[in-house]
Amino acid sequence: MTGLEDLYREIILDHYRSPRNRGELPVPPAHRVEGFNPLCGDEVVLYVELDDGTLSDIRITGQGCSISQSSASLMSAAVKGKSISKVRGLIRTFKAMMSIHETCLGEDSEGASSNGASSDKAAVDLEALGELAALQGVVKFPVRIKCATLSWNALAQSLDEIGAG
Amino acid sequence: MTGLEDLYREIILDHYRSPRNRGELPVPPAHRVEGFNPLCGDEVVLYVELDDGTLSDIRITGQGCSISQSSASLMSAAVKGKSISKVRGLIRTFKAMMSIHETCLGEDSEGASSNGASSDKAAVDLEALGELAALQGVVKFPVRIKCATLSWNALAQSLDEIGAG
Amino acid sequence: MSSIACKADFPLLSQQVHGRRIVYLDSASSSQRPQVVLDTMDDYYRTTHANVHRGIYAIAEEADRRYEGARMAVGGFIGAPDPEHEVIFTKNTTEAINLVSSSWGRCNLRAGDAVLLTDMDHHSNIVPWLTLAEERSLELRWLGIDEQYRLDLSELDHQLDGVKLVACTAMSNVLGTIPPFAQIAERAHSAGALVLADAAQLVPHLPTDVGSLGCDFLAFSAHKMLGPTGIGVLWARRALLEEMPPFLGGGGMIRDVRHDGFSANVLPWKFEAGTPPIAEAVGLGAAVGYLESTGMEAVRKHEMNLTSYALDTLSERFGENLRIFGPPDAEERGGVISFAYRDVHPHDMAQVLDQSGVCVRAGHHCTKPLMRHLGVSATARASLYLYNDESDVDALAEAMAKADTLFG
Amino acid sequence: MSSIACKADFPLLSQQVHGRRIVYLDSASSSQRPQVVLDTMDDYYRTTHANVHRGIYAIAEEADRRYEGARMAVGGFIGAPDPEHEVIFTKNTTEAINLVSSSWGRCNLRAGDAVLLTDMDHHSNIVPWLTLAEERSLELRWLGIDEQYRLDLSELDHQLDGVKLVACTAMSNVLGTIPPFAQIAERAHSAGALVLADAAQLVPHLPTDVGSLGCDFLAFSAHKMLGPTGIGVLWARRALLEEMPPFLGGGGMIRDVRHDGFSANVLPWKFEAGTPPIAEAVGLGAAVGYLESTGMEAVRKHEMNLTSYALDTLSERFGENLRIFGPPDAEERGGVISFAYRDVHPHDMAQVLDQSGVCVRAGHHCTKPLMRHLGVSATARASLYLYNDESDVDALAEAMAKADTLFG
Ligand SMILES: Cc1ncc(COP(=O)(O)O)c(C=O)c1O
Ligand SMILES: Cc1ncc(COP(=O)(O)O)c(C=O)c1O
Repeated sequence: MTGLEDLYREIILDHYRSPRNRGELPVPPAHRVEGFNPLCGDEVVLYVELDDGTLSDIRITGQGCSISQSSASLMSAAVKGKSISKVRGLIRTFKAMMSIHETCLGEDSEGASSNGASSDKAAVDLEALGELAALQGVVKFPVRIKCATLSWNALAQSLDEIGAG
Repeated sequence: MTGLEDLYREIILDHYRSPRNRGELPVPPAHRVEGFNPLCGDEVVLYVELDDGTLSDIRITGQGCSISQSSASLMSAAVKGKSISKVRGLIRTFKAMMSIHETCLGEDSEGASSNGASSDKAAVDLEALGELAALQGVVKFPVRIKCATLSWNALAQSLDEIGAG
Repeated sequence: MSSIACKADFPLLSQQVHGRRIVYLDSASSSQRPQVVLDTMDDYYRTTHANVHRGIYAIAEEADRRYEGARMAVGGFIGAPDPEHEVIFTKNTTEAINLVSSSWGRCNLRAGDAVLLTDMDHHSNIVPWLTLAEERSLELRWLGIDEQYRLDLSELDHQLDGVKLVACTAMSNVLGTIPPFAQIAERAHSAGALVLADAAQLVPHLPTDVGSLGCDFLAFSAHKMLGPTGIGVLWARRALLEEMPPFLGGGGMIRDVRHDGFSANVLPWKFEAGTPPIAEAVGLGAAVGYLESTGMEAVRKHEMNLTSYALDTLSERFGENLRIFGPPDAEERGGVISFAYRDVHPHDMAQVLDQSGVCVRAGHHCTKPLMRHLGVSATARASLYLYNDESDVDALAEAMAKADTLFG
Repeated sequence: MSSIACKADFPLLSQQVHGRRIVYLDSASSSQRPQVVLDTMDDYYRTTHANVHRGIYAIAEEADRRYEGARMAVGGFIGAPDPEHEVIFTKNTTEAINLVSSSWGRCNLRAGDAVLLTDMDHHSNIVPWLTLAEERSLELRWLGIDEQYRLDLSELDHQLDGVKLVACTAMSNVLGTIPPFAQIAERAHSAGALVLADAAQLVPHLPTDVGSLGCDFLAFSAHKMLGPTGIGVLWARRALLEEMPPFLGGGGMIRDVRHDGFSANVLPWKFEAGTPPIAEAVGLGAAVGYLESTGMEAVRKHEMNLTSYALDTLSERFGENLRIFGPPDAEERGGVISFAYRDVHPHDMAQVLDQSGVCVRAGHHCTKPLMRHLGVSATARASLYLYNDESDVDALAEAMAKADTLFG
């Protein structure tokens, strides 16, 4: 079972079993956006609240596999209270970590290619990712990358829709 | 070129070059029916006139290969002036001669199967066919069978439509 | 009870995955092919290939003969009374059903007419009707599912009132449920409705006879029955097909084309626009030959036995931790076993099983309304075919147990 | 100038017919396949086959990778700017054009709108528009043909007035004519029309770049370009595809399905309902690889030379007895040579040639409006590809001469 332990790290299972920031926020002021993987049915619903250049609150509902749900939970913990530009940076870094194989799996790679994620790859700053680095093992399982990036794409979409930063 | 001489007999080429009973008849009293092979574009148009149980006149127009056109011409010569029941018999006999392979080529085999043509096959009376027997060689070229039967199916249809015998 | 088909006939089954023998349990999604199917297609391309329906040279005639021969073989396999005219080659089950909704449906359904579907149908037998319902203001009704995972027919006659078409799966690709199709068809006909059987899961696994099923339309795919991808079949009663307008327009389906209109070809070509999947038809013919020489009764018996064995083995081993979505009695179901194991998400389960070389599908299986009914977003699904045996089921159980190690 | 592709690469070409070497001159109808294409498909079925898009096990991931890899290869072959989203796999050219007429056409064309077709188009690029014109009261207009067998563009700007779509062959499958597509597209765009290229004959024979062609839609088939039957391609500009509603409904093309409606998947899958032709896509990928390694410039050059040789050889030998329907200059045409010989009907000619192992097509070639324009009901057609050489043309001439013996 070499490899699987890499995927299902302790911390991932922990976030899967006890997801952080679970729930909803009143809309408005919060902004609501859905992320959906039509191939497997995984979904996340994000509620994002901005306050003066900061992502002041985030809540998540949805359902899916351990990777999609723990990634959403880990993300929520990582972005909450951060400035929009920090959040944007984090999204970029995370997607760079995941970018291997993403395009050839047919996921919408707009994000990845237009912000030059693949060229960033060498420069992925794992330390900046903190706990998120636990999801690194996913890249060895190309099919699961879309699970891990689901909530991140939704967050990027949310920021775009709000017109933030 | 063994075989081809069997297909392109003298008499066939003669009828192809100098088709008998070529032309049209006023409708009515004549009955008009079209035969069409959508696969190759061959077509015959028959004008048939009945008079007191006899096929009193027939004219043919159309275009197509030597087999479809000579078969129509030979047919016209064979049926003109004959009683409806003789004509029906001739159609049956001719189609029996041609029935080999016809079904597996996908031609509408309604006629062939419903009038039990294939069982008649052993009993095909070549003498009764007279000059028409020249078309016998066609059965060795299964694809051309539909050419040979085109005008005959049209004639059968014409008799059916008129409601003759 | 070992597999009835020699595994050695199926080259893919001797593959290794992650250093282990492959245990292929995803035939409901797509089956594997025996050597004879691959050889037949290869031979076709090497010796015979030419476009069909129009050629006057030797290999073109032979291509025609093989293509139309496949039509007859397929028709024989499903008991079609008039295979020569009634068997239409499509690209898959999905296209076959779209053909019906688009050609028959647009011609015969008016605003307010009802179509009866079921909660256990596949998207391919739902979406075409949703589209048409929207376009034509039809009413869609749904047969529910009882606690035994059977179709709930208690209100059938009532639900049939005003229905013009019943479109129903002949075997669920998730639950394995085999609805009492003949009975549904009879009651539908009495109510004046026609009946379409989505037989994508039926034809590969059970002896099929369109007469005893009582359906008016029947759709299935070659790739689920040992045949190639790229080809499916629509069978329908000839009288219906004769009345239906063409579906796609193009070469082969016409009688004449003018600047101001066209007339359609005769059956079956009226519905086969463009160059058809010729090699695929030939391959499907070989697949049908393989299944016939095994015998569909034997296939069914084998799968029933193996399904019982699997249900017993898994229940005994995993008890309360395992939930199986489907009828408990193998007589009422095919060898499709959908399950939930503890709180392990189906995708995670599939990932774990993959490490042991065990191939199962995880997801909604193109049945989102059914998932909603079951209250889950996905299931893991192991599906059996004639080449599976007890060792495959045992390997599945072994591999499932490994989830405990990982998910604690 | 011998064939640029080794004939030995093509197993069928070493067949014997009536005791003679086969001389295959019907590639415009369907081409033959090189060994590598057959091997690739065989290998796919033996090592990798599983359904795509949904699997979490090793061979399913690999199947996905190979299927999507083929999409990228095909996109690269035609210069698609965004192959990942813009290349749609269909079952053939015909379905690709029907997809456009049905999805884009129904959404964008209103009563009174005009569609401009040509008198040299194939039924597959005529019948879908006839159907839509009838349904939506569109006006169809037709570009005529001049004495040099070229499209008559003298009235083009006038004819474009009020036109929403120009649907035009990029190379005639009967005359060989290669219209000045880029010029037509430019003028069409200026007039506010979109442009569909029926590239069934272009993509196999000439370097193709959707950008320089200037088309908005492009359709072609694998079986005419060394690939398998059962698969074709629609390319379209992404912005158009994004706006278009789905074509067929079913598995794979949805995002969500509920009792009261569905939402569509993203590109390209929105247009790929049901299990796609997976092995066929993989085979097409290999065909593209073979063509690329030969080089499409080289293919074009070879065919131009061989076409000149054929036109010269035949005209010299048969003089007045032979009528060739198509432009005299090989620069303006592909290697499709339609002809009439004396008063020998084309079917009879094909039959005579077959006895010498020479395979040509005879008939209307799915171009009845063109046949009417030419004043014939059929032509005999010899068509060349990269595996043909002078000896094939010589064999054709020899065999044609035998008609004299039979038809006196
Ligand atoms: C110019 C042209 N368009 C369309 C087609 C139709 O292609 P298919 O039969 O593969 O759909 C053909 C081939 O027959 C063709 O030559
Ligand atoms: C019950 C059922 N219907 C329809 C389909 C669709 O078949 P295809 O994808 O071959 O069109 C499937 C298979 O996925 C199925 O299981």
